[in-house]
Amino acid sequence: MIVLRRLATALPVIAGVIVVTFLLTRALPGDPAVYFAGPAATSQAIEEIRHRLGFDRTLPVQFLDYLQRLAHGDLGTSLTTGQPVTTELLTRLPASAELMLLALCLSIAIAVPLGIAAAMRPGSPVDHACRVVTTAGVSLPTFFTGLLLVYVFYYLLGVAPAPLGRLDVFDSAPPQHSGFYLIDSLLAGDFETFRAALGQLVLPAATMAIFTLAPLARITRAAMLGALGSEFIRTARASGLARHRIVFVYAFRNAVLPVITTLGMVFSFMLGANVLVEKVFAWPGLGSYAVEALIASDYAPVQGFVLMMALLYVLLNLVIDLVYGLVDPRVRLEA
Amino acid sequence: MTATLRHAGYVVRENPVTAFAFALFFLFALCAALGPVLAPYDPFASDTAEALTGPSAAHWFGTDQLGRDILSRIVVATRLDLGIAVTSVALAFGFGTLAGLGAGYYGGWIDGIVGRGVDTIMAFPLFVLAMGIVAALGNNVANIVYATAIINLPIYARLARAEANVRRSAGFVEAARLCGNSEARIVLGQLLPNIMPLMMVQVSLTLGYAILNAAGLSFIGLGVRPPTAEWGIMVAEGASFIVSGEWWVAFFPGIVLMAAVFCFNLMGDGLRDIVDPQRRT
Amino acid sequence: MRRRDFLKRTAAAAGTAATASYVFPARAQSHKDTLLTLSEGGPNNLDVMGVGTNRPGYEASWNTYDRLVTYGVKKDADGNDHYDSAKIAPELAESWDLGDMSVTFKLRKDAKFHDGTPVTAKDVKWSFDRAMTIGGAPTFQFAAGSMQKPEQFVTVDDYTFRIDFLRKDKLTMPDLTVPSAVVINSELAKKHATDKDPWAMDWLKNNEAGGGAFRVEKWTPGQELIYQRFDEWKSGPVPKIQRVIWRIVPSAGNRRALIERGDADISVDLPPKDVAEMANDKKLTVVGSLIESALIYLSMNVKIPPFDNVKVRQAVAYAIPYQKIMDAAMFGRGKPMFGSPGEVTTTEWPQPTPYVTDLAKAKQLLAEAGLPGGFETTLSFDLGYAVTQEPLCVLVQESLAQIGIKVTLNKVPGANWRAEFSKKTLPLLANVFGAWLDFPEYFFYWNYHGQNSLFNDMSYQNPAMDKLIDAARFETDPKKYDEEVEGFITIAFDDVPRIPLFQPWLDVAMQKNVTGYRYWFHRQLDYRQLAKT
Amino acid sequence: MMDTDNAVPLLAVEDLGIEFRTRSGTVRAVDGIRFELRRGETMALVGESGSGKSVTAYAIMGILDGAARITSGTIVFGGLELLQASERAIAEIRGRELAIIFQNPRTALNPIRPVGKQIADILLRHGNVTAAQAPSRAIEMLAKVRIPDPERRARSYPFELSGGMCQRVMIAMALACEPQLLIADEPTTGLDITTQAVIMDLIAELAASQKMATLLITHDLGLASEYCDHIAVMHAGHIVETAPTVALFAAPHHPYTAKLIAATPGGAPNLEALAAIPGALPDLRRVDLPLCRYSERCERAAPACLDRPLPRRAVGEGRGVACHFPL
Repeated sequence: MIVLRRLATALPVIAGVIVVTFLLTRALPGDPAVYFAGPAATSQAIEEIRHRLGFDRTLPVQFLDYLQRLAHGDLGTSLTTGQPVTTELLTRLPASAELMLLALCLSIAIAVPLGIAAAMRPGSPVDHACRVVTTAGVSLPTFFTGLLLVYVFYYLLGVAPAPLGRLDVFDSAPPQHSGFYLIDSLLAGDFETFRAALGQLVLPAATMAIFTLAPLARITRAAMLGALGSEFIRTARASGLARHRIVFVYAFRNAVLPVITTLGMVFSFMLGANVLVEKVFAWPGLGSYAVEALIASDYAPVQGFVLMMALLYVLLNLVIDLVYGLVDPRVRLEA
Repeated sequence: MTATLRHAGYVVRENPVTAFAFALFFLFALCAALGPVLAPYDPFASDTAEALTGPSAAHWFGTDQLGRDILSRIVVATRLDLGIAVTSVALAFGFGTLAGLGAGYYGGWIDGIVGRGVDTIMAFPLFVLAMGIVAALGNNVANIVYATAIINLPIYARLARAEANVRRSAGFVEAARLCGNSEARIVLGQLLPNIMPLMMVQVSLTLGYAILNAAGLSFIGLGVRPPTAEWGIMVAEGASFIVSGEWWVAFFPGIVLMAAVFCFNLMGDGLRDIVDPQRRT
Repeated sequence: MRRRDFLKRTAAAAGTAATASYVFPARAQSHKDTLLTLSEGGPNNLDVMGVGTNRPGYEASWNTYDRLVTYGVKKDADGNDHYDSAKIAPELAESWDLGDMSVTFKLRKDAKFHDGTPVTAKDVKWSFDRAMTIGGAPTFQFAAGSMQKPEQFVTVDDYTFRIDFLRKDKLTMPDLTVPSAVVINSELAKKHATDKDPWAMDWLKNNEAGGGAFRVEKWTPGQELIYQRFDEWKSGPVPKIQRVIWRIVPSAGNRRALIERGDADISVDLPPKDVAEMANDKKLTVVGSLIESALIYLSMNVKIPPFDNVKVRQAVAYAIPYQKIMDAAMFGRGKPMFGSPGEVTTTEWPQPTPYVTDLAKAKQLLAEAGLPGGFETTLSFDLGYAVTQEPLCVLVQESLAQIGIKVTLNKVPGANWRAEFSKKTLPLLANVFGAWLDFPEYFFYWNYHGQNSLFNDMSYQNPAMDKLIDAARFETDPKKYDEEVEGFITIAFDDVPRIPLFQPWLDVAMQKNVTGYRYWFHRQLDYRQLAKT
Repeated sequence: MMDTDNAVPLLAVEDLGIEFRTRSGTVRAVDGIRFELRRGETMALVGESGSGKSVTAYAIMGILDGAARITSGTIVFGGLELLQASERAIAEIRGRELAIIFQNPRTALNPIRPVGKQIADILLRHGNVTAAQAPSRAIEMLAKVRIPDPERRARSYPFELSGGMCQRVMIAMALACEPQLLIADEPTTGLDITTQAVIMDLIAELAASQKMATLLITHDLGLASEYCDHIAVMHAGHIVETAPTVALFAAPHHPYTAKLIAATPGGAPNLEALAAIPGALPDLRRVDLPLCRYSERCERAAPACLDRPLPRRAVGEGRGVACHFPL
């Protein structure tokens, strides 16, 4: 019920997203009709193909047409790979999702303890180090971090595998269940593949994690400072509760709320950085798909990608809202 | 005013990092202002005999594929990179703040429209939206500026809206209203100056993000035209040389790019300490 | 020589990686029968006749489908295999009888498609009819060999197939060797045809229905294509490689690293710089073949002033920094097409122009044209070829600035390039053109003829030129033919609407243990002769 | 009062000084205060906000925030010198022997933890009960502070309870381990008038039944006089006067106390006497703070007040005043 109500509030936003995406891609340069017509086509043939593709109709008609196809999950066909965009996006989604989730876990695993440590001793060297390190992380262009990591760990040290996507060329993907190689390989009991997949994931995930450390560490620090300075912590201290209980059960659980809210921004960062990171690591996910399509002015994938990313983001925000509700009884009861 | 200055002095003294950021900022500002004068070589002059030489006394940061001096190109690129960032943030600031003030002060349908627009922009992962906009509008600097402005707009609109909403019925606004000031005058003359300090903090932070964004766009090929020097595109060009060991082509522009963003972020933090000592985020 | 040091260090790193290799074992050695090839892009369609099939698509089709005939083989100057355009060789057809107005093919009786169905003449007929009917590139390609009507294709019996000629055309037989002339398993294809799609375009796009030496085991568009050898293949000696994994690696740097570290067997689409360095390094076999009938060039649109003035065009031709481009953009991987000492004395195409870098002369010509102060213009190029085109254009820009011509560079992305290009509104552009069929008049027909085809990006129209081209196309007298060809080449050089710069190389890097590489006019890999020792 | 048990005070604060270091200077929030509290006794620390009474309470509890520094003095509780004791030892005492309830009970409770659990946390910490017993003991405590339907309320979150209810929960938490001293820091601030009385009565009643000493921190002299045996008046970090309640009201010796009594509605004979105290607390960051911090507001001030050490004279049984010119 709560889910439905939240979904309803997201509807106008989704509508806005669809309209914006449509307008954006209708304005994309490049004429698919010319491409489809082939190198030796006459202008008449190009017109014919344009008519067949429906590009000669008025904008509102095209929009209705677009909506109709969208309702059937049809996002058009990619020129470069010749496949339906929807299929390709869906087959590539797990690759991006696995990467982003691992990056998120990595980022949280580093940023949250860092933020807590900084909040425990504001103004201390730990605090300053936390601030400088995270700020440096968010200042590094992800594509540069990625290149740097590849250069050092693959070209120079040879400890990382080639930046060639999800698995070594001679490894075959584990039987598909979730589409996440880490999970699928474990399900299949194939530890070799698990290790290989993890090896491929480490560098791109680290690249993304470095970029998203800052917002998480900062909000953790601020929220922890806020929580630690709040009156109920004073009460807890006055009640003689043990320090770890005060920090983790009392302060941290309250501080987690703003951290969850910030995840929205972190996801925005990630979905954007994803494009650049995937390009650097030849990751067969959504981002590299979009970049390749963009370079080729292949507009259907770009449109599909932007739309999918926006929908994904709306969905993630929805999930964040729901998780927030699970943690915070106040929200839960209001809804 | 002197109190603010004294407080600023205290913050800078207390926090050497902020002082460092301000110093770095002046260095970048200098490069932006005097770029071509400071550059040791003509940033566009090719010298194929000297192509792809590593850092040396003659070329501190080495040369690129066409033998152009990388240091000179980096120095000259400062104006463009900062220019893109400053212009786009100025646009975002201007339009975002006005829209936000309007929405917060008047409420009603203005608030509705602004809110819906902002929500829609925020529904996109920002970099992806910027990508889409530049791809759609065309591959040039002006469109990078617009795209960066659009994705930064919601931050200002939301901030301004929230502040205006809170202050709408504050004493000084009521007083101005009783004095017979027009509504627009109240918004611009009373509300705007009051929210300026907070906004300035945001400006510094978004400047850093704007630089990153523009560089990211040029990295994927949505950028400025060759042979223009721009940090992002220089990293992209250098990326292909890393494998053959010519690391300097990508490394130096990347490091400078990072330093610039770093500088703005630290400065934003410093400004926040000055403007809003309570919120220690 | 820091570069050498670095490569040594990488080698050392690869050596020390032995310690680290328990983490990421190098598995390449254990796959003697498997070939791993890398390229920048992958096929978008398994059907060579499909709409908008790209070059990698030709490679997929070339190795999975057979044609009636193919070209023989010869050795090039470096001792590498090179297709022989002078010799037509059997493929599905065991023999043929070339008559005056028809050709009759005898098909192999033992040839089978991958599903075991025997290959018969009706499959050939269906395939060629398909090429005739569906329009677009295949129809056009067949027409180039004067094959324009389905009635020309006759099934005599199951193993005899005849083509009737509309007119005698020396391109008819060569045209049957091109990738488009594939023979499709018609029974299989028809099962997947629908009323709306009688030629099974949709199905064949993602599924292969051939009888070639390899069959498609798995295709992940944009990522990889895995082939398995077809052991029943009869149209030639059974390939030595059992399995081919073709990986799409968009980043040139990664392709280079993979081949240098021994993770891949063959890498194509390498930037000239990498090729030059790897060739120097001698750790890999680097085969570079000049691409026939191909040119990297600058075109000036003669309909757009001031390029309507021949003196301006000549001035530009004299202001090109040819050698600099050769060094910094091409890294020597191209054959210079400038600085010929004298008159046109050969029909060889492409051949060098008389132009050299001479800024004084360029300035003088510009002054004679009434533009002593120069002018402003835009130089456009395709982002897809940016690796060489961008430095090339930057150097041209710099050099033209010295004679007062202010050039703005315009980087046009991929598919957009074709649209921009076809509008013929670009005043100055850099581009590459390569023809499948290696005849000067064929090249000129598409590029310089007043019919103003898509590839005549100069919008050049000259009746004298047209007359010579048209005459040469159907000329039977060799002497006259030479005169005609030399004639139109001379005009092209004097009028210089297009400035030839280089004839590009087709470069392929492979491990030392890979043998049997053969250059083909379509510039794609042929796996059938490849072997790993 | 002659009971041998009471010969040694339960709590003795001696010469306590507390400073806060801030960006704009050092605030000398508490300066040389002393007072004693015996078992079962109730005492009020009364003063304007900012006078240092809450800071004193926090110092006793050992929960001053990081910016605070204790510059002098001792706090002896039940024979233990709290300022010298280990953090461990103090943590043992806090919540068990020594408890506090705060103003604004709603924010003083953890907003996302059911109140029953918050009580149980304390019970568990101080080892009186097992994990299995804790919930029912918490419910018992809720019943003890007269919360209706305690089983259900134990599962409630603070935002679901009224302010009065929350303060009852606070009291239940404070009294869970039957402490010897309860500090009530403005316990009725933020509650409506009727609830205020109910809460104060509840505290008084439970304190009496448990023979617990109570230190009431309040700005409300009327409230203090109603519930406490003794009153200590604080001004700008100094205790200016201590006295038994009745004696204090009968004859205030410090000019500030007199003004305070005059400003308290219940104690004032008529409305005209309900005079506000002129001036404000001095800025405690000042370097040139006069030795008598009231001197700048005082009608009786003389030059001596500025630079002569404040006398702390005893003026009767359990009475003291810090003034050169007492009334």
